[in-house]
Amino acid sequence: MHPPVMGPDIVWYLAVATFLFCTGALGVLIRRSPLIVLLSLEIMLNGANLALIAFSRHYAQGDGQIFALTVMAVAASEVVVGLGLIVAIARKKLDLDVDKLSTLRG
Amino acid sequence: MILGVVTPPIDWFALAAPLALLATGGVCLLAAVLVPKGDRRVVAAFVCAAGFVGAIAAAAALYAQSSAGHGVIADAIQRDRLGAFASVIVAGSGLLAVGVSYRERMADDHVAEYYALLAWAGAGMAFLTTASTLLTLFLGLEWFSISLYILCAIDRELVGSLEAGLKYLIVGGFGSAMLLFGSALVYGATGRLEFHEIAQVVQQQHLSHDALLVAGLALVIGGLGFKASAAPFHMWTPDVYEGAPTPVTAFMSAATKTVALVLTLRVLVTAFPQEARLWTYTLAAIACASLAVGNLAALVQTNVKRMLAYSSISHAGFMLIAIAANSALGARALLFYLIPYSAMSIGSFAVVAARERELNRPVTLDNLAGFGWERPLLGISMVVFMLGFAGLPLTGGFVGKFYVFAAAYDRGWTWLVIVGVAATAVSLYYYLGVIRAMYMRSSEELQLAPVAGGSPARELSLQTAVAGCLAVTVGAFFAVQPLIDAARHAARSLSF
Amino acid sequence: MIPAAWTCLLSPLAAALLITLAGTRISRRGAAYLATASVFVSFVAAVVSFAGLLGDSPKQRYHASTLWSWLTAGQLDFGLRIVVDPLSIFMMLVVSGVGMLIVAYSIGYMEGDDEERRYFAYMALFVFSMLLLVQAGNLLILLVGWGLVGLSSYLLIGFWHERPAAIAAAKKAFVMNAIGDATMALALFMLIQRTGSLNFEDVFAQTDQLGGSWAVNLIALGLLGGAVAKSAQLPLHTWLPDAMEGPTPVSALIHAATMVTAGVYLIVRTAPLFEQAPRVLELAAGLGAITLVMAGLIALVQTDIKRVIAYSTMSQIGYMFMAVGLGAFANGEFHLLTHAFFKALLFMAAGLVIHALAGEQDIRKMGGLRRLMPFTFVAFVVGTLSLTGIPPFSGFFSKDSILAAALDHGWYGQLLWIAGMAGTFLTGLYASRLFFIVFWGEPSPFVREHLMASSHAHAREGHPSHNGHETHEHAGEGPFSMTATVGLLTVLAAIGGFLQFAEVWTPVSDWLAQVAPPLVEATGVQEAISSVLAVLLGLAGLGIGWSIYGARTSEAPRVAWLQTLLERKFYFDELYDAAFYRPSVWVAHALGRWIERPLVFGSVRELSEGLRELGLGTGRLQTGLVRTYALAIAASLAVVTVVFVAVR
Amino acid sequence: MANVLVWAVWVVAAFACLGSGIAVISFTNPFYSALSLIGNLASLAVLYLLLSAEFVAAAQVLVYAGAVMVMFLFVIAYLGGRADAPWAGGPSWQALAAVAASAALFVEVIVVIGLKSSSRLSHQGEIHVSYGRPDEIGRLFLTNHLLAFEITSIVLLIAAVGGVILGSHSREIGAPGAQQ
Amino acid sequence: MDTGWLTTALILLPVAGALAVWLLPLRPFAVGSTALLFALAEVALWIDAIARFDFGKPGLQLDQRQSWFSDLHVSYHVGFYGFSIWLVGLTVVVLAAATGYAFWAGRERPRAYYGLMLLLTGAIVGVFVAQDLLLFYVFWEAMLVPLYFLVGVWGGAGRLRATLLFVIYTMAGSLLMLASIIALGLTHGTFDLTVMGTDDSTWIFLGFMAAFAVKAPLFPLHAWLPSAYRESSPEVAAVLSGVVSKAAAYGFLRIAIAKFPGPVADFRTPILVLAACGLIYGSLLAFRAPDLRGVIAYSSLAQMGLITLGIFAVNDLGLNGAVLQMVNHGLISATLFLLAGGIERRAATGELGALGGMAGGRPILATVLMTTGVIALAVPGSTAFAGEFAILAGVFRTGWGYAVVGAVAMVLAAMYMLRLISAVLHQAPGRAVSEAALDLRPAELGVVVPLVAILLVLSAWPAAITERSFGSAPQIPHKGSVVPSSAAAQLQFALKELEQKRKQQGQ
Repeated sequence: MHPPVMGPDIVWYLAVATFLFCTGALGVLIRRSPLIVLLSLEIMLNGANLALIAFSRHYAQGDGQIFALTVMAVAASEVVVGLGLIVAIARKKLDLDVDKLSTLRG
Repeated sequence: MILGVVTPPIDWFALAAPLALLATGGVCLLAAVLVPKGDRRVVAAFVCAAGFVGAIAAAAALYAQSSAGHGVIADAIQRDRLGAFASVIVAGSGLLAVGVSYRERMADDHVAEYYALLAWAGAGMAFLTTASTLLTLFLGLEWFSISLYILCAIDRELVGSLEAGLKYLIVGGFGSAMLLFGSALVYGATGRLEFHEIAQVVQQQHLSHDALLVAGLALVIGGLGFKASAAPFHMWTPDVYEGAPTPVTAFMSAATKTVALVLTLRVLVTAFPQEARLWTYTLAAIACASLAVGNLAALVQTNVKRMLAYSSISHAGFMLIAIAANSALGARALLFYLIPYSAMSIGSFAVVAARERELNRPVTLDNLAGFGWERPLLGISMVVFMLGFAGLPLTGGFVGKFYVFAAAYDRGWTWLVIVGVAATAVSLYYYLGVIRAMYMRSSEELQLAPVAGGSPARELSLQTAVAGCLAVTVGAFFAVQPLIDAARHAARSLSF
Repeated sequence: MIPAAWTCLLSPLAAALLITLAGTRISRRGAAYLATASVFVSFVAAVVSFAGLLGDSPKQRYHASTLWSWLTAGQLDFGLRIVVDPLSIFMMLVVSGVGMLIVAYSIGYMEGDDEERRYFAYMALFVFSMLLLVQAGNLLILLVGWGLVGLSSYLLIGFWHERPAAIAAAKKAFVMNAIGDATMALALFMLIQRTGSLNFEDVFAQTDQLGGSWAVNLIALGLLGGAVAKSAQLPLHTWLPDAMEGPTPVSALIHAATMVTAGVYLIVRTAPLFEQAPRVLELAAGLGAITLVMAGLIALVQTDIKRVIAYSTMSQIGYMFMAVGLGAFANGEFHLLTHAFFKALLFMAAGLVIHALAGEQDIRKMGGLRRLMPFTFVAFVVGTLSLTGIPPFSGFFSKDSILAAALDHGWYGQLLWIAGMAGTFLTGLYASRLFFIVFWGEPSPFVREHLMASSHAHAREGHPSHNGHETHEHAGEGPFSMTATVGLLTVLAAIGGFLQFAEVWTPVSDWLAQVAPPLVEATGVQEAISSVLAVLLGLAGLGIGWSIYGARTSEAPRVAWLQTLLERKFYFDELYDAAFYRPSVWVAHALGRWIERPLVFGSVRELSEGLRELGLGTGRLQTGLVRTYALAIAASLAVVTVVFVAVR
Repeated sequence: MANVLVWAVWVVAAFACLGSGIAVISFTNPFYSALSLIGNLASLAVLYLLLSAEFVAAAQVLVYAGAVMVMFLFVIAYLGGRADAPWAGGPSWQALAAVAASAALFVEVIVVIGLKSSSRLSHQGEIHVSYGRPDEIGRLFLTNHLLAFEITSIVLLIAAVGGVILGSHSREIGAPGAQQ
Repeated sequence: MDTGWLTTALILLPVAGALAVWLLPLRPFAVGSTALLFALAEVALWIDAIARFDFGKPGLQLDQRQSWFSDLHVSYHVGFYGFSIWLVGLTVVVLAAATGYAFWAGRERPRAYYGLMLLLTGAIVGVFVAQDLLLFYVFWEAMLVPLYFLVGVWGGAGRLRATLLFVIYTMAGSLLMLASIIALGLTHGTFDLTVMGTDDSTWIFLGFMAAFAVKAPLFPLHAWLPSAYRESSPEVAAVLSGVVSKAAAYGFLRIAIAKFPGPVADFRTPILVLAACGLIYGSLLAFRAPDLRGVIAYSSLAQMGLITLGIFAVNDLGLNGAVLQMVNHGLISATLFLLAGGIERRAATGELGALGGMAGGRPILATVLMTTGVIALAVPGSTAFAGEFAILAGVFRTGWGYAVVGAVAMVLAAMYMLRLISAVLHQAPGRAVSEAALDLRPAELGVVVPLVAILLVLSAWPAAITERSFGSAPQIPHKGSVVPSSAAAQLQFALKELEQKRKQQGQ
């Protein structure tokens, strides 16, 4: 059985996805707390995911969803490593501020 | 047969190299728990080296066996000589990196994990070189990137190391997010993930002017350029290279660049042949930017690792010229260039590591003084590497540059040749500067005794690695014919 | 005779090389005798080849011999080639003959000098070069000899190399000759381009094609430039007086008898070319005339005995130039010969005086040597009279024939003739001045202390700079080697003129006619007129000289500005210094200051600085803030995307 | 009727999504950011449902909102949520350029999509009933994307090891800590 | 029989020597003597080569060819032309002398030093025999590496800046040449000089010219020259000015003239003008230079200008003269630099103001320096004069103005050389000259005298070289007819190449 297409056109989903992606990017660019930067990265990835799924829906084939699922896993692993790093940094009694981490420069 | 699902036939041979390295990593990890602390370092290092040797063998065999490239495992990856060729370089770099790592002063309690991660990073790269869908591309990228994030930060006593790790993670995550979004757009434009199919769809449906497609292409190029540390996506490179443990830097500088560039070549040529007009010029521009930024910034560096980082940026520029040529000659040039480049890069970082271990402090041009006279082998090797970077004869670097320029000229881009020539001229200043620092200070300026005291450790493994790099660098000059033939066959697996 | 010619050429070279290579293994005297012997050998060889040449008929008197090709280029081939013909034989005889005498003379003169070996090596080298010059079989080899005589003259003038004056003089001589060489070289280039060869016979065979073209004039000019430089004629004459810084025998040999007359030889040798460029010939004659008068005037006020003679040399060569310029080649050569005799004589006599007076050359300190040095006195008398051209001494015959020839050359010739006449008068005047000041009257205190008190102790102290060549004891007027040679020359100077007597008996002219047929033939009348007038004017000069410096009956006219003008030698040195030397030095410094440092080096410096600045700028972009890095990626991707979407 | 309902849900979910997204990057306290990210993920899950990707939606809720975010919250709690004002710090031009860049990207992609929609994106393909169902996803994972599936596990394994290495007390650091 | 191995041996023997010196555990003295031995063996090898060389026939001889990488048709192809064999001779002799001098003077870190010296020998020989463009470039750059060390490590106080300037400046030029080589090779489908025909591309030509003009150096690209010549040790300066600069002139001859008749015709005037400027400029600055090395350095700038004049006169006179003058100037400036080294050892300075009066009691030094000096100022009869004469006579055909400039330069040369000679030898002893300062030692003589002897022999017989440079020139002295015009000679030279090409294809 073929359910009729319902709800808004996927263009709208894409708009949301793009907005989300750019919001995440903005977060990475303006926040100094590494935690929030990580969160922003998550948002970017989710924006991409939404786009993938929307397109997947558009082409009526599962590849996009698969992609999205793997992205979730990857995002999770990035988070793990990121948090591990943050913890290690915190252990060094450094305050959590990416701007303070600028001993390497020039 | 599960739920009536027919799993695709699996060509284990095509996966041999990554699998070997994966296994190696696993064994190392076991060693971390099973082997007593005292022997852990040697066992893990040995296993890891063995794994890389195995990977080289596997990749070589694969190269021999896959003269006709074809997709395997549901076309998720491509079994061809291009991948095999790159895998050989990657595995070779890994092997050398093991030699360099052996005596690195790092937290003893994670030495085995270190080698495990090294092997896994290598595995990811070896896998990535064969990736032939946007999905496997993204996954492979993350695979080795995550391993590298950890490797960079593995020396947790050093603030620099942690900082490098976090920076790499954040910027890397950002970059791969861009790549991901780009892939999404491409997928949206074509509805395909597999490179060949993308090209086909674009051709059949005349999408070559499709906005979504080109936007996606732009983002994909950005993501790949980031991994290849080409300007303007390069800015993480100096910091990470400087902060990371030197052996890791050595491995990254050689292997990451190899993979990123080979993949760029593969993606652009297989998936976007119709957009060649766009990406060739873009890559040319990026190449010029990299040459300019890398060389100019390197001019004023005093920290040798940082200087080498910038030089690696400029070399990314050189190799991008070859890709931008978008011709069989260009691909050949790139693949040949990668051989001496990887050797020189690892070798030079290895020498830096050796000096670091003598002095227990970051190596600067000043405290390199007299090194050449004190450690003849390392000194001469460093000289050869610097001359090779500068593209002087009797090193493979010369032949590489020659091929790159030839490709650009062949493509009709004389101006690009001129840019490259000018960049080379500028680069001489800092490459020769290193030699100057090592040999030409008057003897009273020499700091011969390591700060730690005692005579510097003569490390067999590191010196072997350096000697290996030396052999490859010089050998690539004399034995051009076989190498270039190999490169030509590898390039054949792409359709020009 | 060809082997003889080669022997004549090479034996002095051999001697020079031997002395140089032997170093201290050969004694000083040994070196002296070796050099003399070698020159004697070449004289003998010259005589032999002369005899050989006499043997064959006048038409066949031309033999060339090439040792090997010296310089080649494609079709061109310049051999190491000598020619034996009347002219070269003539010069070979003069050079080796007079040369032999003078080298022998030096044996005594240089005795005790601690660098005798070097001296004789140089002398031998010079004789070789001079012979090469006169024997050369093509213009290139001639130029080689030309340059080599310049070199040896440089070496010999600067022989006492501790004396700044000597070194300066040597450099001056060399540089001025180099100018001459350069112009000659240019002439040769043009000849090569025009004729494709430098062998005399090939070149002369084509002179008619060149005839009258501007090219041939330029060629002749170039050659003339070389000639005037070498022969110290206007305007390249200023080096000769300074050259007197060298040892006196050197002045006698190089700067009187042989080298300075090479210019005359060159013109005669290339007469066929010059004949195609009559204007240039006249220019040569004119230059000669001006020089002879000017030199004569300057000689009037010189106080250095050698400089007086040097200026007289200039003026005598002026006569020769006049002669060859008018086309009286044989007469010129003849005067060259006689001049070699009496001028060498004068120099060597002066040498005796200087030698006796422990190196003093200032005539104002001399006087009354007549009785103290009778032999020298006699020699000087002969020299002076012959110089002034009083019959029957040699100068008379040669000089007067030149003057006569001048009359046969239209108004221009008559002009020159007048100049020549004035010259004879001046000659008499300065010759007598010199003669009477030095030899007449009572011995001056200086002379007395030197020649009467027979010790040279304080004398030596007086002249430490003078390289101690007077430190040896000498009896009377000098050792045998010196007196003998002077005596021989006295005889030659006295009777040498009878080689040729105008109208009556002209072997020299006939001998040379094959090579350079004369363009002018003086009639007997002209001969007679000019002879008489010349002799009268000469005597007048002598008389006035006697009245002023001998009898001291009358005062020399004092004209202050004229005096200074002459003493400063018409300000030629100052002129050249201001016109050429200073500018070139200034230009050199200016180039260094305004081009080398700012442009050549500056450009590089600026470039590197600029690159460095750029590098620092790039480094400043690398803020170390991870957000900036991400921003760079985002921003550039935004740009790339726009571009892609725009141009897709 | 149903369509209207779908619209309504979409609007709510979309705006919740955007709002929570903005909230994540504007809260000064990481804790709140994390919480709002959870909301964001949830609302995304709704959108996935509307796109009839049931399995992904479920995974989103379980994996993300469940596992990952919990870990986040733990770490934040462990480190103590330090306040950190947005827009602060860095070079003056940083914030401005940041907004400019991301805005530019947004506009561009929107424009691109707009261009595209006129031609092709307007009509969706017909979907099979099994679309987005777990069994379908499973089938894909075992056939076309077998390799991807395996690699995902490898990546997760590596990340786990990394987390252990980086997070664990190393002796060098632990020892002085113990003495305190 | 195939004698190509000889050429290869000429390249490899010094390299082998370098390796021997580096790897064998020798005592310092043994190191020096080994190196000297190898250098002399190289000379012997060259003599063997010249004995086997048939000057009668034109074109390439003693050549050996071996493909290097085929896809771009690059090959290892070496061989001799008449003129290149003389330049190789110059190289081996001067480097032997330099090695000998270093051996006598004693250098610290001898193994590195002599190894580099030998390496340099091999590289320079390679430049002169390479018949493949890329190979030529390889040797061209390989030449630079040992020089960088030799000047930078064993040089004077300002060596660091000097080397940097020297290497980067020259490399900048040669990189342009690399671009040109690539362009030329790819357009012609081969990099083999003997196979490829002539080319008309202006830009490619200019790329080559850039490299050669910097290396020569040609005014005004000589910024690196004074410091490099001043700061390096005497023997290295001798090699630099004596031999390395000739590589550039060789490039003019072998590549610029032979491969680019068209562009040469177009650019001849500017090049000749530059060369003439350099001639005068160098002479004037040599006249002004305050120290020995300065005078020699700027004089060799002038000399290179002269040689360039001769080459770009492009006629038999000019080309023959240029080859002769290359050899002359190589030997002369080498000798002068070595003598300058000796003088500096004695006076501890090269300042002309502080020197003087060294002739007194030092007859040998005086004689040798005087001889070299007068040959250097091209006194007629010296081989330098022969070369200069031929060059100027040749360029006179192209334009009489250049010859006039050359004539002026002859006078200037006399001025600065005499200034040098008398500043060192004559007048009162300078403040830096002590009575104790010795005359030339036998060892120094052993190094210098051979060079001077060669110069004197050449002075007696310059045709030894001019007859044997271009394998042409029927030796019959033909009367009257005017020799071929420069254009004809140029064609004749290019044609030689083409006939060579036909020969190659025939095989």
